[in-house]
Amino acid sequence: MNLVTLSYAQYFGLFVSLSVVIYLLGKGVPPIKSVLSFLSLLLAAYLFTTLQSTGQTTLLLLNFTFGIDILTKFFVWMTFGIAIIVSFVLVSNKELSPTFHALYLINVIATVFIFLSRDLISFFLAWELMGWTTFAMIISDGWTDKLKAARKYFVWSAIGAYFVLIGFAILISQTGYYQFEPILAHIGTIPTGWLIFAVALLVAGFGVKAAMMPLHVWAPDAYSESPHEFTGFFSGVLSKAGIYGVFMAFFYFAARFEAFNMLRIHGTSIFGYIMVWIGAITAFGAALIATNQEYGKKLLAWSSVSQLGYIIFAFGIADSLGMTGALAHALAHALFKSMLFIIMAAVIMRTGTDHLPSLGGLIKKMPLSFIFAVVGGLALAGIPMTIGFTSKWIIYEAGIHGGYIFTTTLIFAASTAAFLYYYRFVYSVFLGPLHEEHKEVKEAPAYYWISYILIAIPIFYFGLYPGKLLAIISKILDTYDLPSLQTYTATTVATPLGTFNGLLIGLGFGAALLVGLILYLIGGRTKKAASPTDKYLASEVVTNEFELHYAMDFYKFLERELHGILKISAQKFYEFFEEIVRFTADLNRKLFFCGNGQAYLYYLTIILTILIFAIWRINL
Amino acid sequence: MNAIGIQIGWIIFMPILVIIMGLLYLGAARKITARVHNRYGPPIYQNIIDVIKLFSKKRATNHGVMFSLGPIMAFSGLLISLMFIPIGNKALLSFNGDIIVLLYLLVIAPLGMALGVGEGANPMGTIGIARALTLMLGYEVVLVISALSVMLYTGSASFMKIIEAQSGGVGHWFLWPLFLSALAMDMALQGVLGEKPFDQPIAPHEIASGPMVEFGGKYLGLLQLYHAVAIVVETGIMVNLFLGGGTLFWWFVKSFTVFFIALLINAVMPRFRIGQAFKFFWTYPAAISLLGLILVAILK
Amino acid sequence: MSLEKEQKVVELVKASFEDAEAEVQRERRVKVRVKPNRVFPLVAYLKGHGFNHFVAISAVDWIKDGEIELVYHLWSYSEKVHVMIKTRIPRDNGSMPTLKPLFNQAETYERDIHEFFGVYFEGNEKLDREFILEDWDGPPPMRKDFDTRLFSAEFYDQEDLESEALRLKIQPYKGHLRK
Amino acid sequence: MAKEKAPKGIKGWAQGRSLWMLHFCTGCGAIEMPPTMTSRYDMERFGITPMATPRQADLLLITGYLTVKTLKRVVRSYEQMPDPKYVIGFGSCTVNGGMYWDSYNTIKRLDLYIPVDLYIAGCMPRPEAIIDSFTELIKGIKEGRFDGWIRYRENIEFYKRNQAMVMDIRKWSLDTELAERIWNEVQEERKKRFERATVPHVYELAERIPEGLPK
Repeated sequence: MNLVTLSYAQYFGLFVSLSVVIYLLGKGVPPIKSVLSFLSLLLAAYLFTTLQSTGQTTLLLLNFTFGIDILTKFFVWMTFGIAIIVSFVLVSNKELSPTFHALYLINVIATVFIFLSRDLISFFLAWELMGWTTFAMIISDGWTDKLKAARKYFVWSAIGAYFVLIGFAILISQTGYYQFEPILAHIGTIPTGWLIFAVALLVAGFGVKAAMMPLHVWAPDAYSESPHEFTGFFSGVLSKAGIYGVFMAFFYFAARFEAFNMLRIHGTSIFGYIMVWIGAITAFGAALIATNQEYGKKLLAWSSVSQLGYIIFAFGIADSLGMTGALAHALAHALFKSMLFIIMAAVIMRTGTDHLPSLGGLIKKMPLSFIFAVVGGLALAGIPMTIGFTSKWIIYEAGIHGGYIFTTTLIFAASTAAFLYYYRFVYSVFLGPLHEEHKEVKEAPAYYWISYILIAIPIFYFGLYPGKLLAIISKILDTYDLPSLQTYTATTVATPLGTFNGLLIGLGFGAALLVGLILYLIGGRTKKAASPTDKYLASEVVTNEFELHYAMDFYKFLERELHGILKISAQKFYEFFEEIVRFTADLNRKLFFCGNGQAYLYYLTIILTILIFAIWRINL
Repeated sequence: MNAIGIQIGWIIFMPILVIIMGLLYLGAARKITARVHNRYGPPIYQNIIDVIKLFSKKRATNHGVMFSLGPIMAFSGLLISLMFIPIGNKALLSFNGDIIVLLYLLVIAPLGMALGVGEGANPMGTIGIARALTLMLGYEVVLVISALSVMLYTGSASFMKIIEAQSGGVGHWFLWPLFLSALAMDMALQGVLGEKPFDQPIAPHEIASGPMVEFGGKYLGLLQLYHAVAIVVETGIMVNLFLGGGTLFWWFVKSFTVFFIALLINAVMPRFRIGQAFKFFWTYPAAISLLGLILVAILK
Repeated sequence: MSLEKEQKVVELVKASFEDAEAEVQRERRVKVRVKPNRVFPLVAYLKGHGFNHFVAISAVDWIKDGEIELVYHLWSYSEKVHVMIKTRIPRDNGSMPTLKPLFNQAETYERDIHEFFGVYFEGNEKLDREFILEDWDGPPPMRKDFDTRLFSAEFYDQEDLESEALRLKIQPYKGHLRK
Repeated sequence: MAKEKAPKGIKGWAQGRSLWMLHFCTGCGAIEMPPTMTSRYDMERFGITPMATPRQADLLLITGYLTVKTLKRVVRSYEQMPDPKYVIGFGSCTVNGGMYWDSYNTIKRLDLYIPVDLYIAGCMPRPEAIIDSFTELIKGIKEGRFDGWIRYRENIEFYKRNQAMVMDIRKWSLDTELAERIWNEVQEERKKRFERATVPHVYELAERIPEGLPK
């Protein structure tokens, strides 16, 4: 029994006006802004359940169409889940401006409307609104180097948006419709060349948001400079809007069209094949770069780029396993990455830095944060019993089953590298010796660790019961007439290659842990270390003047060996490109706008000569 | 019901057997190394004595909760991976898993140990872990490519199916058709086992036994057990993938043979620098295994 | 055995430092005796003439003269001659300018001599830092008037403690001696 | 509290048969270890292996003279070892100072500072002597005869006081509270001794030969 029934336009209007209220109230009564923002999001989540499954709004002669199906629900609940948790965490943060809270609400609603929209124009508008609000949030409450990061994000968002816009324009001009369903109905009328061009543009445009190499360069900066708590949402969910876009462009439109699938490699279209390679290289390259980061947020940001590469890889394979894996990993990444970013935010809140060598030993001060950093890390590294393994395992099986030998190897190596950078992160922040200036650090407030627990529940639930997740995903794929994985029960997943039982592994590990514990208790008594300096360092007594935190240049030897690979940088390429453009423009300016009358006269003479010569030639 | 009872019996018995076998492997390793060095060497059951002694020691220094949990997690992680690898035609839980599950379960143990070492906060331990992880990035690629070639060859990632496909005598072992992959995996195994020239993580003369630097008493005892099980499981991967499994007796014979080859190399080799070791894995073994994989892809 | 190259070095020194007493001691060995304030210029001068290996500084306590003799050892790889530059400073409150601007390694030797002989080297910033002797608050132990046997007896011959150990029955185990 | 006992039975047997050694090589004695380890004498046949850190070691082998500076590290290493632990003093210098008998910075009797279970006399002892002491130690451990760590725990004040005479135990002890207290207690006597010990005195040539030796 619904108390209210809102149309989509009212829903949108309500929350945009609520954000204005938050802004105005936040100016006057500061503590209320975050609470209000949190409550508005709860309200938004509740009101979302009351929305009708389809709706239309006419505005300025345009007919906006909206709809809800299971795919929408999957992404929208992911968005709301993370957004509400992040907002809950933000309640404890008093430093963010009312502008931020207002923008955050609009940002979430815009992201939801990306998933809700069923026509290209509202989709594009929501897309732009999301991009602009994110940009404004980085500007208003970003961190140290926010302007540069925001500028980069803005430029790349704009480039992505242009790609998307041109792609949409082709679709609209070729079919004459801008709603999804008529386009789908008339997609056969689009010439193959145009379709491939449009899909390529769309994938590239959405790929910018999904941090696809080589369009990823904005991501590490924007993720690391955005407001800390918000980064969880930014990296976890907003990137999934790009994934959603790729999914829609690729499978909703293109894959239905026979001509598109004519050229096939390894059972996927040539497009898919390119995506497999891009995804694998993204995953591997970004993971290697992440191992060499010295700042926590940068490290996690590169890790995000790497994990998104997995999703692109799995989408490219485009069979039942691949798509299941991709959607599962989309959720997995949203969960563990938002968790790790929130933990990072807690650490930054307590210590004021994310410079890894300056942190250390926080396990004694923030034990709960450490436990959940381990949980997030287990999911990130894809350890069984967590959702990370469920999704990664399906992705590997997809790769092997499809016969993508090189790319699957790259993906495997990326996963090992994930283990490397994860250990660097967790060691440098939580383990190792405690620094003198962090003696007084306290555990993060309850807002934080309640949110950790909330995120940890699905991480373990879907790890132990992978079938529950696959049931949802199979339903999504069935709705869209795509191949889906059907061989699963609640705890077991079976692929043509092998099976795995999440619960059994969990129980087995529990039992093994018990055995280990019993052995531990059998052994002799232990004594506590007398002091933090009670460690073996060639029998020397260590004092604070020694730097014992091995966090600087953690993988120096690796960096040295991989120098050749790491030197290849998309960033540098763009800078080089920029340099060329600048140089050409400069040259143009110097030549033609120098303000020197003599030079102009000289050019005029040359042009006249050429003209006269040309005319003379023609006359001949 | 009876079958389940027997299965549970095996699940309880097998870890005990493997621990004892693993400790005997380690003892034999010391004996063999001693003989290579023209020494008499300790008795073959020396490592069992060591473990008893380590568990009986008192007042080993404890650096915190994670420090204690680390060795426990390392040992338990290995114990659970043991369940997912068939030993001597006995599938404990491995009807429910495949190679990838095993490869990822094998990661729990080092992760647990790494976290424990981290709380110990000894820079030498962390350097050891950083080296171990770098080495892992090196050999994992080779290991995975070699395993991939087997998976492609049989079309299955399940250990049981792979062993089944090799049944019928020595001639049916995958060692022969997939010789290059087997060779590469054996090279990678040298790194997995941490034998010279790939013992950079525990270089006693450089970083005071690396990760183990702060562990004493029963912590070290747990790590010894972990090491013992690890050797059996890691050589077991090779036995199951390329040497056709076998009955319990033959399985251990094959597994020890694989270990023995690694030992002989260990006894006469110096140590690489960590960068060199990493580079080595990504050049020759990786190239060999890739060649093997391409051959499989062509032949299939 | 001709001592030509050694003689050449002596002449080289005498050419610029008339007050220096330079003599050939034996093959490959030249001894130069100068005033403390002339050491720095002399070393600088020799460094300019190929003596670019600063070997060590050593010290001798001449307690009856009330002086400490500092010996600077230089070696020339081209000439293959060892030059010892000897100078004497007063035992009490004696000080020397540091040779650190010429040879960085002089810093270490100067710290060593400062600790063991109590000689102060002006301009050596690390002199006050602990070098070899940890927690040492006694007089410089290498001076002749420091009674090392007395010190050893007072601190390490603890007979009263041995009897205390006997009383506590914590003597080392002796039962293993062969019967 | 019941008095702690040295391990017996299977624990004692295992302890004896698996001695992991931390050799604290302070001086010349280090060179005797390689032949003991390698093929000629091979101490690994007794289960004795060198270990890299005190955390893993059961046996602290101190070879050669101990300056005060070294003693600090030895005490710290000893305290970092888990129980049960054994100490072997190797060479004459650990027994009575050896040729460093009159050095201002070298201790004479090691067992005043940490409990020594066995001494190997000689300058230097041959590998045979080392092997002999090891077999004796193994035999003694099995019988429960060696209990140095228990003596150290029970007479900690005695040992700490002796250590405090020659070194700054506040920095080098693990139990800093106890160290602080004892350090403060012995300050007065230490100062007195120091005054007695640093009386200026110049030796005549005849005086330099110790008493009892022919002049």
